[in-house]
Amino acid sequence: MQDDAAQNQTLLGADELVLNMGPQHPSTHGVLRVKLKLDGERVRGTECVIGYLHRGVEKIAENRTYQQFAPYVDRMDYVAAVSNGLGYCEAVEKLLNVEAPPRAKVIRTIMTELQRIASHLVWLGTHALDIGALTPLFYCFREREEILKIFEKYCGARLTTHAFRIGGLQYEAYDSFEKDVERFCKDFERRIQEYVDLLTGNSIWIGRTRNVGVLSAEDCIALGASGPVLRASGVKWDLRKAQPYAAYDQYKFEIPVGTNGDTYDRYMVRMEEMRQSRLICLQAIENIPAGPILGKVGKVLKPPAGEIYHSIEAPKGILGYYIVSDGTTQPYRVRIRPPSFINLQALDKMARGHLVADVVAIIGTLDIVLGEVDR
Amino acid sequence: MQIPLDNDLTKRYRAQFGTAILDAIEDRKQPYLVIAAAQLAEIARYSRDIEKFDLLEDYTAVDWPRREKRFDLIAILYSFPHNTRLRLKVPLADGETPASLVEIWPTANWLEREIFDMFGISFSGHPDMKRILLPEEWQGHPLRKDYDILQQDTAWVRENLGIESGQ
Amino acid sequence: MLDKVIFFFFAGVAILSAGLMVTRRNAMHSAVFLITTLLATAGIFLQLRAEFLFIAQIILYVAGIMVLFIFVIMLVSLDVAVHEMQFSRQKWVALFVTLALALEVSVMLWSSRQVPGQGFLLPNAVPAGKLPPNTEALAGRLFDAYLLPFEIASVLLLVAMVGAVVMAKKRT
Amino acid sequence: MNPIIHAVLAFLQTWWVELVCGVVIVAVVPLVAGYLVLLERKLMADMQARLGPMRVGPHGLLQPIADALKLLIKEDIIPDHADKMIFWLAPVASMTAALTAMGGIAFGPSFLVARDINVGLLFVVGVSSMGLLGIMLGGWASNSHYSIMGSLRSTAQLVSYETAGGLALISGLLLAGTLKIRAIVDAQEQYGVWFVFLVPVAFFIYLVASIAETNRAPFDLPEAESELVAGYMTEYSGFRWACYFLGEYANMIVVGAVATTLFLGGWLRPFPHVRWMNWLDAVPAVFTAAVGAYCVYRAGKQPVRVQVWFMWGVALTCFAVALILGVPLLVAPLKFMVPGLNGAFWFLLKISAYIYVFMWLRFTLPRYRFDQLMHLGWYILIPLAIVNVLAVGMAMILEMQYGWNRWLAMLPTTMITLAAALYLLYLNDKRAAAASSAAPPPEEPSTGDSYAG
Repeated sequence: MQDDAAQNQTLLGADELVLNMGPQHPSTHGVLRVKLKLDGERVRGTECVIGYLHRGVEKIAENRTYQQFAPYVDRMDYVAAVSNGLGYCEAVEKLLNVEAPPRAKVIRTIMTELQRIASHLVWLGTHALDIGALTPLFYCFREREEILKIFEKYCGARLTTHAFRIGGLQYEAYDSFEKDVERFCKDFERRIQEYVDLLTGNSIWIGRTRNVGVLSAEDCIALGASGPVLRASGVKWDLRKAQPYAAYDQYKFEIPVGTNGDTYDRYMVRMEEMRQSRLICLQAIENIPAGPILGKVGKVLKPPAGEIYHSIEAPKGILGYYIVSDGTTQPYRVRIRPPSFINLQALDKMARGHLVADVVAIIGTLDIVLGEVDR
Repeated sequence: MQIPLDNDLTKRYRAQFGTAILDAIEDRKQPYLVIAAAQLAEIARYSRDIEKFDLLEDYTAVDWPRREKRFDLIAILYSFPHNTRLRLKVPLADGETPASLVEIWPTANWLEREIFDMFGISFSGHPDMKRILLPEEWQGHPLRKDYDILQQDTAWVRENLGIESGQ
Repeated sequence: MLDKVIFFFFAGVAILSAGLMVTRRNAMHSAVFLITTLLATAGIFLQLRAEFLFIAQIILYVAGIMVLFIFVIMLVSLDVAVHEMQFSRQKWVALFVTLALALEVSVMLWSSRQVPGQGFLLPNAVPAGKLPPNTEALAGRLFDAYLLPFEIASVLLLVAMVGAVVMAKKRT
Repeated sequence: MNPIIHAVLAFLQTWWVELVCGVVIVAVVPLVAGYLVLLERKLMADMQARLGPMRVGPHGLLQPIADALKLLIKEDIIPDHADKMIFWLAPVASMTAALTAMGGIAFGPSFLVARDINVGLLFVVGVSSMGLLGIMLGGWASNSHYSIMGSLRSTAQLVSYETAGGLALISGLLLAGTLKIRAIVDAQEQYGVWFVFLVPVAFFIYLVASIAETNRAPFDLPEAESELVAGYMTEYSGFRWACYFLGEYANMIVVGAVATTLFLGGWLRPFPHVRWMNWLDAVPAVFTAAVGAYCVYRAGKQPVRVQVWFMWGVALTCFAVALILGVPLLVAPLKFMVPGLNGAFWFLLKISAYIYVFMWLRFTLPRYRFDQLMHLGWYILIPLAIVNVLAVGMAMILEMQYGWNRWLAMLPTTMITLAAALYLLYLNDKRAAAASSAAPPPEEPSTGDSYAG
């Protein structure tokens, strides 16, 4: 636009308007508050005010045993609790120097990929709603419901599952687990097509997302943005491939990448990720190895003094756990690298120069969960 | 499980920075360097530009109140070309102000603010050094081991109820 | 009888809100009273069976020009304007001009009373049923007898519009 | 007798029909608007694989009444530093404009609300556009950033799209040659074809413009909930808010009625002149009877006795309406009532279809961004509408001066306009392509992908 030329001068010399978006706003995905500096409707700067949902998870960890803390991580990214649990369990296993048995690893992989689909479905529904499409939300939640039903059958909980235990699994997969997962995956192919029909070719959708919130690969890396945001900028990098954990090294899947790093590319990347997750699940249920589900861990966990950093590819990006042990039953320090928190930092760079409506689209495309941003 | 580390990487770092590299250790197959706070910015820049640790994956701190230098700053670096990680550990005394890494990795902006919020470590050269998760008027820094919630509690009670202490 | 009641009602509203429009300090209130004046005038047009004028008044003035007025007032920060002197030194000039105009109109009306058929032309009232449909009548006049002035006026407006666009474009 | 009483009586004698109609509009339109909301929610629920309101009354049929009651007794909040007078005035202005505009609509050959004034259609369009004032003033008076942004958007949007919509109406009016509502429909009867088939482009432009004028998705930017919370209505609650809502839904009916009158043949049944299609006259009666029969069928399946009764009530109402519609068909002395009753039925059916399209689009499409909206209005719709007016004018000359067949004359018109539309879309694409190439080209990722699996 022309006003790039007159960067410090607003149109018609009018005053800059400071608009408080949130913490009570329909599309800041919780309690995010963004202060927008506006020239008319054009954004000249943003400032995020966060912490409304801060619960001091890292402090709580210092007063819990390793097992006691596990359910707390579910409450960070509450739409992807299984992934959080996987990261934590694997980090503590590394700290203890034990490994989960193969059967546990495969079931973990299936659960985590289902969770990735569920998380992306929440993203797609709310993102579309932010841009004004009302209907995809309900379609997405319809499919997510099927996944949550599988979780419920598996561990009794739907949202904050606490599905895994340090060293493996607590619960054996229920009888028709494979069948349920397979049925969902078979059905899901057709469902994705419904979203594609509603959105992908829609010229309003394309107009609202193309060239909106562009992040180049350099920007992404400098700002630490990871996950689909990074991949949409053309970096073909995924921790599941780069440093495989759980049972990911056994399965074939593609890493979808974008080219422009705009909102549309991020949309396409996440859509493709859902398809790939579906493929991983289908491969995994074909051959779940028999055997024990819990490795050799004692009732009392006392990792030797030292520290560990372990990160996984959560639906939103790199989810890392840095755990310091002082040799007691309680962690000395747990640091969680929250992907949403770090991705949210890119908001300012992405939103500058766009319109208010685009800010909403950009918050949506970053796929943040405030529980994780604030911890 | 900690064993001293002496591979090519550490050799290069030692050659470059000499005594600023205080120690190099491998813990559970994950390497880390203990470095002097004074040289933090130079080492960070070198890590990014020469050693290609282009992603600052995480930046945090640990409090060891009984140590002489009570804080450890922990920077977790990841290299896309080499697919490896390296941790930088910076021992800090209370009140020391390490150089900000925002110039080198913009992602450090919020991470440093979080460290300030939780540990009270202030970074020199940070563009906007203020609390991020906790309210501006919060008393104390929660992730310090000697943090006491009563500080905040008393302040709140004094301000809102007009009495000296709620305890 | 009732016609008169309705007429005086509209006329009263028009004059009252015109007065309020001039005296309000808040520009937005002034605009609202101006709208009321225009609507009341439109009501008088309707009573005169000048339906086209009535709807033109509403579409052009109320829904067109006044909308733009309000649009501008919304963009201007009002807090400044409220505290400024509303009646500047032009007060006396304005009073004089108003009085002169009033005098002129009354002389005209008065003289037309004196000499029938001269001065101000007051046609006799036609029964409502025999009025020609005034949209068509107006169109006939505009595109027939007064085609040239009409076209000149439209060219003038076009020039003004182009000028406005050029001026707006120049800034960037 | 007292002259004043005499005058009042004389006034009532001449104008009682209009007065009664006015009262009926004010009484009925809120109810209709309420049920439109319910209908919208039900349709939305159906398209989104859920049930919608189900709690209040059978299938939620009493929901609008509950909503209205709730809104009436809700606390009426006026924000601090709001301009009280204008805050109070604005929703009333918005609602009044919409309701007054309803007065100009003819719901059938014998259901003309106002006398058929000779600027009929212009009256409806002009008065309904006054509703914008309510929106602007309300947003300004609320003393809130979201509200004022909503009003500013609304103003810009309505001014732009009213231009396009007005030009599209002119294309239709050229064919009709009159502004009188009854005469417009009569003209379509004489032509033997709805104007939508003669000037399809104009109808399409009016459809788009009318969606924008009523602030409906995908043009609902003034109240875009995910951006501006509720736009100009953000600070309104309770009954004032209901006034705005009423205005919006009444406006939907108004634009539906305008489109129906001008483009969809008003109260004419399909093929009004084709003799062998006369069986269509029976459709209204049969249709309502069928709805009633379905209600009877459903009544047996209702779980609660109240609901069974309710369904029977609805069914009986339907049968009664069917009877009223059907008896004149069969009884010769009452034949004169057929056009009136059936006309009203067809008119309402067409309005419903028009509003259904509105709702359908709302559930399906994402929202435009403001610059895209303005672009669509000024770069595509308005030029297209102007081209269309010129082309229709040419066709009229061909027909009147050179005696061309009407269809033959209209063919080049439509071709010209469609060509113009294609050209405008091509320009639009080119502009979009230029914009995307002006944006920084996607850089090669500094880090290759050789390291990842």
